[in-house]
Amino acid sequence: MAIKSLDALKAKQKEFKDQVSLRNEGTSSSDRIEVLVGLATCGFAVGADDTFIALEKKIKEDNINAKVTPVGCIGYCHREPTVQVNIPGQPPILYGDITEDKVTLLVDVVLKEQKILEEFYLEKTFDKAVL
Amino acid sequence: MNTLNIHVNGRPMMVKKGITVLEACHQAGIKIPTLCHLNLEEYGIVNKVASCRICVVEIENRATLVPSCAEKVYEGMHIKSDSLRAINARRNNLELLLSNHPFECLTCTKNLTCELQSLAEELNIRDISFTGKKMDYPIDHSSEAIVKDPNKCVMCRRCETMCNDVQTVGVLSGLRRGFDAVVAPAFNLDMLETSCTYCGQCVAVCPTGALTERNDVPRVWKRLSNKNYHMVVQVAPAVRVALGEMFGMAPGSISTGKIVTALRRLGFDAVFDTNFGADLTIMEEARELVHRIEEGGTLPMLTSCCPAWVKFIEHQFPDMLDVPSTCKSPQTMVGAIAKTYYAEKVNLPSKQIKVVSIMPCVAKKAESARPELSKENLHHVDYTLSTREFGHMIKEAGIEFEALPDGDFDNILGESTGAAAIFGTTGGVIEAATRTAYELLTGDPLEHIDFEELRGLEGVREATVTIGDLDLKIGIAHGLGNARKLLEDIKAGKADYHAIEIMACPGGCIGGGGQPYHHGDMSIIKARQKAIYDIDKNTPRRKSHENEMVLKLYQDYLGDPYGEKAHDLLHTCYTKGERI
Amino acid sequence: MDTVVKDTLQYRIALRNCGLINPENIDDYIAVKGYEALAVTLEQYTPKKVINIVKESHLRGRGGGGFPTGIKWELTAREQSDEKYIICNADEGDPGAFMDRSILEGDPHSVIEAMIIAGYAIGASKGYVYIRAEYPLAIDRLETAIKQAKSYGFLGNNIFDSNFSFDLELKLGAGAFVCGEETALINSLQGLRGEPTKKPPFPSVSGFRQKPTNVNNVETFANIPAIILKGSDWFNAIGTDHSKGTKVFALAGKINNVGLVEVPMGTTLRDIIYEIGGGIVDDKQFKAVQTGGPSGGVITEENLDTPIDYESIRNIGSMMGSGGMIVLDEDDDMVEISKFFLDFTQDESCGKCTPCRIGTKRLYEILERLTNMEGSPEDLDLLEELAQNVKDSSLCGLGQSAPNPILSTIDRFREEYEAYAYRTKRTTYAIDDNKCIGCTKCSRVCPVDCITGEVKQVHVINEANCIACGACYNACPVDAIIKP
Amino acid sequence: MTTIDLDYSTLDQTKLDDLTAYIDSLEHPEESLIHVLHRAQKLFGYIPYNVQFFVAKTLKIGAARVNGVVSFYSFFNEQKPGKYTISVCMGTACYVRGAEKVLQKLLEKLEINKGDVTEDGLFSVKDVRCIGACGLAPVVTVGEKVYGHATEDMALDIIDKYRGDLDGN
Repeated sequence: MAIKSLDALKAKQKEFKDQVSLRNEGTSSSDRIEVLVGLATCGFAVGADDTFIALEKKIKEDNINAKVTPVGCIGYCHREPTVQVNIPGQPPILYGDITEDKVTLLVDVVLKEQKILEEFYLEKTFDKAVL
Repeated sequence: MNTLNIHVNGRPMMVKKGITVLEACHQAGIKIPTLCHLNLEEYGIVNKVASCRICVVEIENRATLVPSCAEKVYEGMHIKSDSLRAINARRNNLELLLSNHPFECLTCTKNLTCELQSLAEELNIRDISFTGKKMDYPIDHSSEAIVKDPNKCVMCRRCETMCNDVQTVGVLSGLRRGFDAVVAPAFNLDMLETSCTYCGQCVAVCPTGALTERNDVPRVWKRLSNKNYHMVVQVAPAVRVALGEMFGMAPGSISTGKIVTALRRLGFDAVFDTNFGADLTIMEEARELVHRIEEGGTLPMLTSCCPAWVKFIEHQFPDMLDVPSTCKSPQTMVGAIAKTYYAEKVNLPSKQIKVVSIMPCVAKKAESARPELSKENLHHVDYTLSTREFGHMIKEAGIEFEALPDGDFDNILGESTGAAAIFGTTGGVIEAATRTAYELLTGDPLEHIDFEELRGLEGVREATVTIGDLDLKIGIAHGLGNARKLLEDIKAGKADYHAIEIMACPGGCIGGGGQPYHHGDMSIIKARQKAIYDIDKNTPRRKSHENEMVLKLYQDYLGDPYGEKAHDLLHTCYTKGERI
Repeated sequence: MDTVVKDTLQYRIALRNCGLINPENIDDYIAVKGYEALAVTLEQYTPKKVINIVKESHLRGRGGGGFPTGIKWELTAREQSDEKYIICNADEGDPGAFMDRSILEGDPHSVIEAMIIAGYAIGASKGYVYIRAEYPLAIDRLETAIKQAKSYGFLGNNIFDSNFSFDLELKLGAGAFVCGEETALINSLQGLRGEPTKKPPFPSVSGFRQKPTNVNNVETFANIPAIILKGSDWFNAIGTDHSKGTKVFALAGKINNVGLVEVPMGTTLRDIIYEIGGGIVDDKQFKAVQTGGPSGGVITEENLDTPIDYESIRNIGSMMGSGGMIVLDEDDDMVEISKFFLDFTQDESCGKCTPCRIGTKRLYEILERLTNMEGSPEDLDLLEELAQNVKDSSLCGLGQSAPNPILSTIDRFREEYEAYAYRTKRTTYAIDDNKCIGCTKCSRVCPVDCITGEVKQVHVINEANCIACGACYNACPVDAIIKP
Repeated sequence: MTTIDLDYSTLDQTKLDDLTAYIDSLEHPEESLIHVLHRAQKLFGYIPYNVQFFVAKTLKIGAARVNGVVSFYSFFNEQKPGKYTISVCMGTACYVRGAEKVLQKLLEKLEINKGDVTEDGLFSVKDVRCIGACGLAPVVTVGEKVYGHATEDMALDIIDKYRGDLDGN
């Protein structure tokens, strides 16, 4: 389905309004949680792919209304694997060092209890150009 | 605007648009040393890799130095050729090259003709600041024609340009990278194992001793010293118009008589002329052409005098081996006749006769060694020397070449016509064949002997010669890249020539890989060519079939031209090769 | 947890989507206004207008050269030719730089979009991404992205119903650093040895297949969609007088927060290293930061407060390069560091020109002589003279910048070179008499038993047997061991 | 006919067919030499001389040109690599964190030079340019497996581990 005009493109953009606002500010009209997992070379090198699989499994098992999305590298090589947890109504939070074995902890504490996991909390040190 | 205003070392000057900084400096009376640069513009060959960094100069407002050979002038350019920075860089780069070069000048084939050596002298190199690892590759002595010593390579890439762009043989390529980079055949194979044609154009342009012809002079001296052998020598048409250059004579000086005298003084028992073989070749080749035209044989017919070209078609177009004429080359014809007919005349067994050829060519060395160019296990030709090697023998013997009186070739295999003389230049063989074919086909005497339309230096030429009611279509190519174009046209059915002449070297044999180095000076090639046509013009007989000694040879010994005995002795066959 | 997004030093333009969108889903990109710049370009702008926007943004080549991108586009646009090409240089080769890979892995569509815009601007209908074969994941994601862009009609014929058509292909490199140089890259694209050729002629006049060709680097392209949508004024507001926008750096070495950072031009190294990078590992002493990879140099403490842009970084003796930033601490030996870089460049030299082929080898050999304690003071002069010549007379950027690591370190740390040249550099550990308390810990861990001393007496290292393993150094509780 | 083996008839015919089909599918075969070589290396694991010769023949270009390209690019192997290729990252980040020592330890233990294969054909060791795992510097990889924060001791363990792997098989 080719997109042939600026208007058609903008219409398409609108479909993802929630997704963008959830990732940027943590607001969404839905209450579904989204977890972004950094899956670039640096992440793969320390098992981010295992983290990703474990997250999907755990979320399914625990029947949580959440979606796991693979993304690129956010630049925090020293704390890979990194994940960003976007809970509707809360600011998005980055966690580092989330290897496979930390997945249960992350899901239980952050997704279920909606608490912050201090030990793995990563301070976001950048601002970005919003187009 | 065809002129530009520039400054060279502060001096304003007006120069032609499109010239290089090197040329501009030259016009300003400034000499800038070069090494990798090679300009054969009239052949369309310019080696402008700008890799040696010897010719660097400073250009105002340019952060780094600039290679003058490859940089074009522009309006308002300020060139500083004599800045300390440029001078230091040139010396520094030359020292770097020398730090990776074997110091074998005394015994190097290129001693005193080496461009690197001259440069070291010119730039006053006395100490080399750098020491370190040097290249250490085995020397390739595998072939009969060319010796490759990679340790003397300066990576100017001239040979690669010749082998790939000009000759399209594609044997040489840069291999590896960095300090280990070297120009070599695939997988660093020995030359013998490749499809090298031994055309010697790489040798002709190599600035150092990295690529040289195999030195056969010691073997010849050895045989000359052995009185058990009857030493026969022959001289190719292109040698006589170039050898003089090695003795300070002007390019294009004709030194046939001096050559004969020199050869006698060196101790040869019989001094023959390859031109005799050339006339003999025409007797066979013109008939073969007429035969192919009249009997519906394979057309076009390609000439087969040039061994590099023969090797080229064997390896590059192995499915087209029915197109070249089956005639042997003039040098091997002379060798074959010397060891049979002449041997009978002087009442000597063939094996007691040793034939030496003086050739403008490197590939002739390899040709002489081909097994099929022999009879009863004796090669027709035993030793082949290049023009350069011959010159060195004369020098070694202390002969003052310029002062020699003229001598005459020995009888039997010494007489030749003007048609044979022009074998030495592109277009010559086919002109000679046309002169004879004309009379063969029409039965009428040929009035206009000079076929101007077949002459010149253009890479590919074509002409139509009207012979009776036949329009004989002729194609000519010199340089193997041009030959490839013609062959591809034939293969594609696009060419409807009757006959094609191909010579591997640019200009033909006058520009051969074994000639005195012309260092890319086209005026030298032109002077040699003019001399060739002068010899033709001044020879009383100018058609091969009028050569009385050749006619006598048929009468006494061979029987009919293109007949059975002639086939046995004067024709050959070709072998399919691989392209490696 | 009051402020999650604080007032940050980093500002991300090129990396704006990295880590925030699914790179394998084009809709994720469209959601953040992906391909809108392309739509606007094709529907509203003439090629000339696009070039003007880029020119006015003052965006400069992020591959290291810093050449104004808009002018490069204009030079290629003004050539008359039946075919022109856009090439994306993704042959990131600096040891220690990986920003291009991260962009391609995290946000491939932004590069594709920019290439289409560039194609429209200069009149090219074909583009190539020349990418390192060592980046399989980036290759995968680019391939997926190209397929998706085709299915949405962003690549192919009549894009956005304009008459403009553009196609994109991936071309793999094969492990040659020199192919980052654009003429070498073009040769490699044509299936040849990646040897550079002399400029001029520039690729804008005669490049790929002898046609006008525009080559830009990944990070440069990644800036384009943002510039088109937000305008050149927005971009001009970021950065310094002569260098606008941001620069991505790959921060590595002896630093706590190793990673990718993107900061406005003009940020100081101190901020990058200490604020963003979290300072030096184990709180060791900062010694220098190496920037620009094998083409660059070192920057020392005294220049840490210089706002970094293309010019200032050159003035303090280094290079922007592609953005590798390696932090060195007190333990690093600067002569060894230059040797490391020269080993790299002499290995990566294509071998074409004399100064680079033989010169870098000789430079490396001199450094090897020095570090093997076989050098002499004359070697230092030779080193400097040769380095200057290689810089002056090499054919391409690789050779011209290969000596920079030497020239820069010899300028800042001459005493380290001299210690080798005069052979006064200690190669073994020693014990500080004043600090040693005679605890015997060092002698107990020494694997070759070369430390002797009575309990509570000053210990001594027998230098002849010391293998410089450093075990004693780590064991000493009072810092009495002196490093070589 | 030559001192080195260029005979490609001994190679796996299906792989050669694959390569030929790939070449036939290319719009600009000669220009795509590097891609053809990538394909060849994927098929054969490395690019021995006879494969290079086959490529030259199929592309109708000189073998020297092919060999010139293969030997220029470090990604292409002309020698058969070991069963396990141990790669040590030599990015600057890894270097300053001691990658050189790890590399030397590996070479010393296996008694080979960089790029060579152990006599038993098990291991080859090479240095590679930055693989982008700078956060884990120094990094060693064996196939897909990444070992971060590598030390000399770890290098020895890696060798033992893969030797053991083989014993287990």
